[in-house]
Amino acid sequence: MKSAGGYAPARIRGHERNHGKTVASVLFLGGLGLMLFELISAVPFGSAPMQVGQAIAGEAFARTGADNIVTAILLGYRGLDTLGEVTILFTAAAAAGMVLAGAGRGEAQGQEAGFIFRTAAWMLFPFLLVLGAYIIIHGHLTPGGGFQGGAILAAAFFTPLLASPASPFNHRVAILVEGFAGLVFVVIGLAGLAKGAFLTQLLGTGTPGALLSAGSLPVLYVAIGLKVGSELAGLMARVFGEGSARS
Amino acid sequence: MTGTLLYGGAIGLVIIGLYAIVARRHLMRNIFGLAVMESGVNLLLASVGYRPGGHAPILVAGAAPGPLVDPIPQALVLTAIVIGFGVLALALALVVRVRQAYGTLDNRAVARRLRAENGEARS
Amino acid sequence: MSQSLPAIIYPVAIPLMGAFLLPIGARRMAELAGLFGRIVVLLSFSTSLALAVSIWTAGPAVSAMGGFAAPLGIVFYADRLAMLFLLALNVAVFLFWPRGQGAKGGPCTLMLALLAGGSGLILSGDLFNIFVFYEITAVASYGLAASGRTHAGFAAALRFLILGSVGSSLMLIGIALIYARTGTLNLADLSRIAPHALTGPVGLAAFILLLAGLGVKAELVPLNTWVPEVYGAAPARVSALLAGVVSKLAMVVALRFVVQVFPGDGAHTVLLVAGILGVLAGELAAWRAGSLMETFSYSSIAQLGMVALAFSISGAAGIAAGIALALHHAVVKPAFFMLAARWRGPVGGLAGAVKDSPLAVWLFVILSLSIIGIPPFPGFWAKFLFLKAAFAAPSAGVWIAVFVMLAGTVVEAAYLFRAVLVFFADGERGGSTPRFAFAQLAPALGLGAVLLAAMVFIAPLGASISGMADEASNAAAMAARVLDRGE
Amino acid sequence: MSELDFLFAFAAVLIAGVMCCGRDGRAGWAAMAVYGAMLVAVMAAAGKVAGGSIPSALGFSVLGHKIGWRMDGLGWFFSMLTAGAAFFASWYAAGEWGRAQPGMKTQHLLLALNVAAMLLLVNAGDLLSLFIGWELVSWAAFAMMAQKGGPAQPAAMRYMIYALAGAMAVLAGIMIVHAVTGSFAYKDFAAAFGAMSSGMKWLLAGLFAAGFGVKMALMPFHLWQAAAYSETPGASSAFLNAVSARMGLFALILVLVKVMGLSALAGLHVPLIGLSAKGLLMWIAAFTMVIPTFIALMQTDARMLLTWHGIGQGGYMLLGVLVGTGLGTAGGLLHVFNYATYQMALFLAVTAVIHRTGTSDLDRLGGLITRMPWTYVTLLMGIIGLAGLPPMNGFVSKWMIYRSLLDSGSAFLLIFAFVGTLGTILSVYKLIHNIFLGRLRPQHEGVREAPWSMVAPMLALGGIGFVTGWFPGLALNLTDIAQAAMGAPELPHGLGGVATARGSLNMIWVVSILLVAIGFGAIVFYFLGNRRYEVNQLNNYAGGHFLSPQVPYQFSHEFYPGLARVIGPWYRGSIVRAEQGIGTLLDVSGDLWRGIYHLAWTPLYLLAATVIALGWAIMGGM
Repeated sequence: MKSAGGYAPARIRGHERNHGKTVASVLFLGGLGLMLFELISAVPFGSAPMQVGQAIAGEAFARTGADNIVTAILLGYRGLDTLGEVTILFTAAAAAGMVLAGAGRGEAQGQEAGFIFRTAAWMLFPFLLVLGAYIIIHGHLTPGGGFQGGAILAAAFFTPLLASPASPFNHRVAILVEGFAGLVFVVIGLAGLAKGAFLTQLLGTGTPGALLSAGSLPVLYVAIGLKVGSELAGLMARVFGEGSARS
Repeated sequence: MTGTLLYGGAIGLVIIGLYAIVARRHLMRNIFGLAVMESGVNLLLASVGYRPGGHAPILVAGAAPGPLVDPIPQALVLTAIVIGFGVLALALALVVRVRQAYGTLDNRAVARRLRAENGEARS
Repeated sequence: MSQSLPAIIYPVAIPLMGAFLLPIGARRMAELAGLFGRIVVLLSFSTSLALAVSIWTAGPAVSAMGGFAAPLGIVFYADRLAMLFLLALNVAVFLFWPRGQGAKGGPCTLMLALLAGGSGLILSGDLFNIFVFYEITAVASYGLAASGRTHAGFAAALRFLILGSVGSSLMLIGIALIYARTGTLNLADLSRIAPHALTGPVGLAAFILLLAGLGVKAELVPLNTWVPEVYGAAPARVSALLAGVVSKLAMVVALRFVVQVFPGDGAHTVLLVAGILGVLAGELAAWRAGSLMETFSYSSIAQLGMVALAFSISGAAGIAAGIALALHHAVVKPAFFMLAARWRGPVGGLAGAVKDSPLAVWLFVILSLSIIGIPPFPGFWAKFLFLKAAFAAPSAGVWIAVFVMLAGTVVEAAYLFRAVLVFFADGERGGSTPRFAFAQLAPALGLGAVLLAAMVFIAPLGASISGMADEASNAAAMAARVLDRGE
Repeated sequence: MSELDFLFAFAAVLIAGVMCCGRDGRAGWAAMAVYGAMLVAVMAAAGKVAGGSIPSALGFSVLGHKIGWRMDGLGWFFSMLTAGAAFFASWYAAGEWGRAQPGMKTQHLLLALNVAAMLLLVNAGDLLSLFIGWELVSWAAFAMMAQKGGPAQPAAMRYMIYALAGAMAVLAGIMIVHAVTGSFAYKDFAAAFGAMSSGMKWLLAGLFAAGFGVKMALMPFHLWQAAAYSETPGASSAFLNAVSARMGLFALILVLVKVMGLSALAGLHVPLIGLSAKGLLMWIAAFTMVIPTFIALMQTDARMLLTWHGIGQGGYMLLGVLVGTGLGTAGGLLHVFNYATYQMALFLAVTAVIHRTGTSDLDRLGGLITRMPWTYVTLLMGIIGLAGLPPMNGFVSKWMIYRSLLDSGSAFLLIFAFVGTLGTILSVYKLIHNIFLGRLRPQHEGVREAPWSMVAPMLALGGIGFVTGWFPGLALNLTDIAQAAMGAPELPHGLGGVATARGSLNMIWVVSILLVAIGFGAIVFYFLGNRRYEVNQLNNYAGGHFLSPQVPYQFSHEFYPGLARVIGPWYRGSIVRAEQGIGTLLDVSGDLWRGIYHLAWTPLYLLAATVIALGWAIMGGM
């Protein structure tokens, strides 16, 4: 009926509605909403006990040397969570790559964008790159960090792809970067074993507020930034059209 | 008041997202619902960390400017957002494939075709 | 009191590094990727084994990540129970390592990610960290479910993903609730705070929300609608792995929650009801299933229902029974899946299979006898432990559970031996059923050998399981090990 | 090594031997020799078990429980029956019959496995080893039944479902006992039983009676047995008929009579009816005697007819044991022994007929008396025993059971027993008439007598039945040992029978007088008034009409049409419908659950379950 890559407008066959299901859903959802609200209201807004949070806020700077306590938590206290989320992103990218391999290219993506977009995309590229790098490097000092910066890096690479889908996206480089960045994270963590435990701070805390402070946290953030950037870019390039990698 | 609004909004987002997942048959809408629901959950998580009069948990020159909000939920939310993004990307990749395979994204039709292919015909 | 063992991170770190490295080489040398992955798994297994030996001799180990002590940072807590399932996961990943298909090492990468995620899940002692590792495991499972790259595989994986993500979101709401009430995420810390902070409906509701997430993986009714779809569509090795071990990991995490954070009756009742429904639903649906694959999908729902029933009995006896049931199922069900993968299609078409593949049929018989629970086989002793624990703490719910389980056993025997009799029926068309290549049968035979070995060594096995359960049921001691370390 | 260890060792050696060289033509003789050796070993142990019990070295400790085996008088009695039945079955199968069978190695192996399992069961030293033996016996029998394939499979399947349901009841009972007493030992159970609440007593008695009753096909659970046993190949079927169903009786005796005690059961009252648990069980036994016997009457297949009788005879045994007096217990146990001899003889005879004619359909046989005389003699001896008439041993045991019922004042039960015997006599006449009497079928004209390898064990069994009918004391010596182990009152007896204060039976006189009378009759018939002349069985004519071979002049089908109309409604009884109902319920609920998994709205279930659970948590917690 349709070719393998056919993207005819998606329509649900048969417009009959299952009213019973809708009614049941609405009733259950209403119930769930009320109950969740009831449950969460048991802790009045702003009055949650802040035991661990308070303790961390008190000692985080002294222990890690990071001005941004959220960063201290993300890379220090809960560094393993961060490694985990990077892994999830990596796993999702690997899975999406596997799923989409050989999917062929949709005709919808084949069209070039307008001149303005194409030009702007290439002009934006260096600025986005620099911005991303800045945000990553200052993650331990200011709001921001590896994820935010990585997303901007990815945008830098992805915007040109949106503008002209025919332009090549080098998945090999992306994979290389994400692989080694992940490796660096784990290796830094394992190096921490020498000083006691996984992900123990390696370098000294340094001068407060200086760019080169907070021990190994900035290094981790650079790894995360590179990894997230390459993963996001690779993922989006894949979802957008696997075909471009082969052409 | 702010609290009620925030909590109510967060839960409202969860409910809206769930509605799109539960009551709608279009798989793409289900995935949008997932995204909405996740934002709701993240909002809820972030609001839990609020402290009256608290500042952002960033020290200026190594000292706190006053009471801070709980930094942990913020870190958690950051993690949860990225996790949600990864899952969403995988879902979209699968949607592309399902659409190619079956020519439809009607959940019911997909489920029917799926069972037929699994050989789960009524014995 | 407890040893500090920073090396406990290796079972997570090694497969993780492998996963990161594998795609780099896989593009060029697709054949080597599989070999590399296996080496990584072996490495991870041997490290886990060494760690397990140390934990067996020196007692549970604790490691605070980054040197941030317990309530503040993330803690890994490894006792014998955790090491047991860690080893099981490693062995299962090695046994069911993907073969043949896969785009450029994709399934291999996902397998390593699953191993890393599952190991973290079982070792972690922090609520949110458990969520993160749970999600790694989940995303890897979604990907693996689609790794057959069939139409049905994609569709099943997508439906699985939607269901699983809804569950995960609810779980996250549960975590938010707990954090809002207690201000901590550490399980050991929670076990001290929970008795006064997580009382009443909020505590129970939080547990229900957590279970709504975990239950998707743990195949609890009614969160398990993905089971027949995914197991039918995914490669058999993936089904074997998911049903055999990954579902148990979620169950063990649920057990940790019950023991450490929600020791009240409410949580036990929730598990009990879920277990009763699981056994009912699984056995009855399997009775009417059309193919072996479908039968075993439903049967695994029933088996996990039994594990939930066992865990719903408070105290060490119930936990011991649950561990035994879970372990037994982890050996038997993957072997069943490997057999069913070759014997696809309606059962009636397998008449005379005993002539074509006698070894497989006899293995099927032995596995069936064990899973039904016929005395000399280990399955009997697992059910025996369950009944012993159940009758030691009788209540109306437990009586119902026992009745449902015993009746379910009869139904289970009926549908399994319905198939066995078909195998032994004289098919008028001899040689019409699929034969097994040795490589296809090898993992199943290996598991069969493990089962028979367990039968021989049932006494020491039972003793060590009960020791494990004693250790895992004592929340106060666990909390003390994690928190009062005098560092 | 004790005698019991020798028995286990023999069984193990046999299994190994059959596995490695069971295909050999001489395997049957070798197996027979081993069973014979087992029988000798059992007999040699008689003196030891009479006063105590024999321990076994076999045993292990698992999950904190010690499991062991030990032979007491009761186990000894049933071990002897098992070894004996296996001896005759393998003797029968060793010769021509076995060579004609496909897959004889499997049959040898399954027989050996069954014997081993039964030995493990009847010599179990505690409740846990009892259950292990119980399951082994069930599954070994299942394999034996299913082995033939074809129509045997659904029958075996049905048996398996019943047996496993029963086993689960037993398991539940055992685990409850363990929860109460903290051990699996019989003596702890016996000690604790008296102090239990009456609800608990009822529960345990019900679970054990139902679970063990399944195996001996007690009344509501009787549907499986006939079809399953009669589809099993001949020699194995004879073995199953003779001893396998008796394992249920053994376990009932062990747990209900020996451990719980009849007096405790008699003290359990059913509200409103005024019946005790013991009385209830006796009435179940009574109905098991009568209804299956009349169902047997309706059968048109010789094997089905005999197996339905087997169910009915089980009722007599249980009834006798439940009376509880020395006479009743001895009668019940003696009936177990006697039944094993004549039922096996009957089954082997029918198998011989099948071997020669290819059928056991009573509507397709007839007139074989001239072709297979020795088989006829065996069958005649067998049915006399089954009907409970002198001079065969079945008379002795039934007399003792009647007598004990009379002594204990159970008049209604006695009437039931008589009615059952009446049905037996009617149906065994049908059996012998439709096979051996009447007109020979043309297609059976060339039929020869079965070979001696088959006839000899048949006649030997018939001979044992005759000898123990003439000198019942021989068999009563055996039941004495079991009776002592049960703790039942002793029964004084001599070689010729029993002598109690309220009446005695001396079979030596009875049989001798009967033989003399028969001798006189023979003299009169053959020498004084012999007016008979011989005609060819096919050369008949009646009422002036010459009949073609295609139209039989003598009809053997619809043998008891009038009775059949009366019995019909029982045959299609409510129990069959109940069984179908459960099956349908299972199917429907299975489809329902499967249907739930087949709907597309999967997340809605998650939502609904979460909302319901949360609602419960909030409502319950407030």
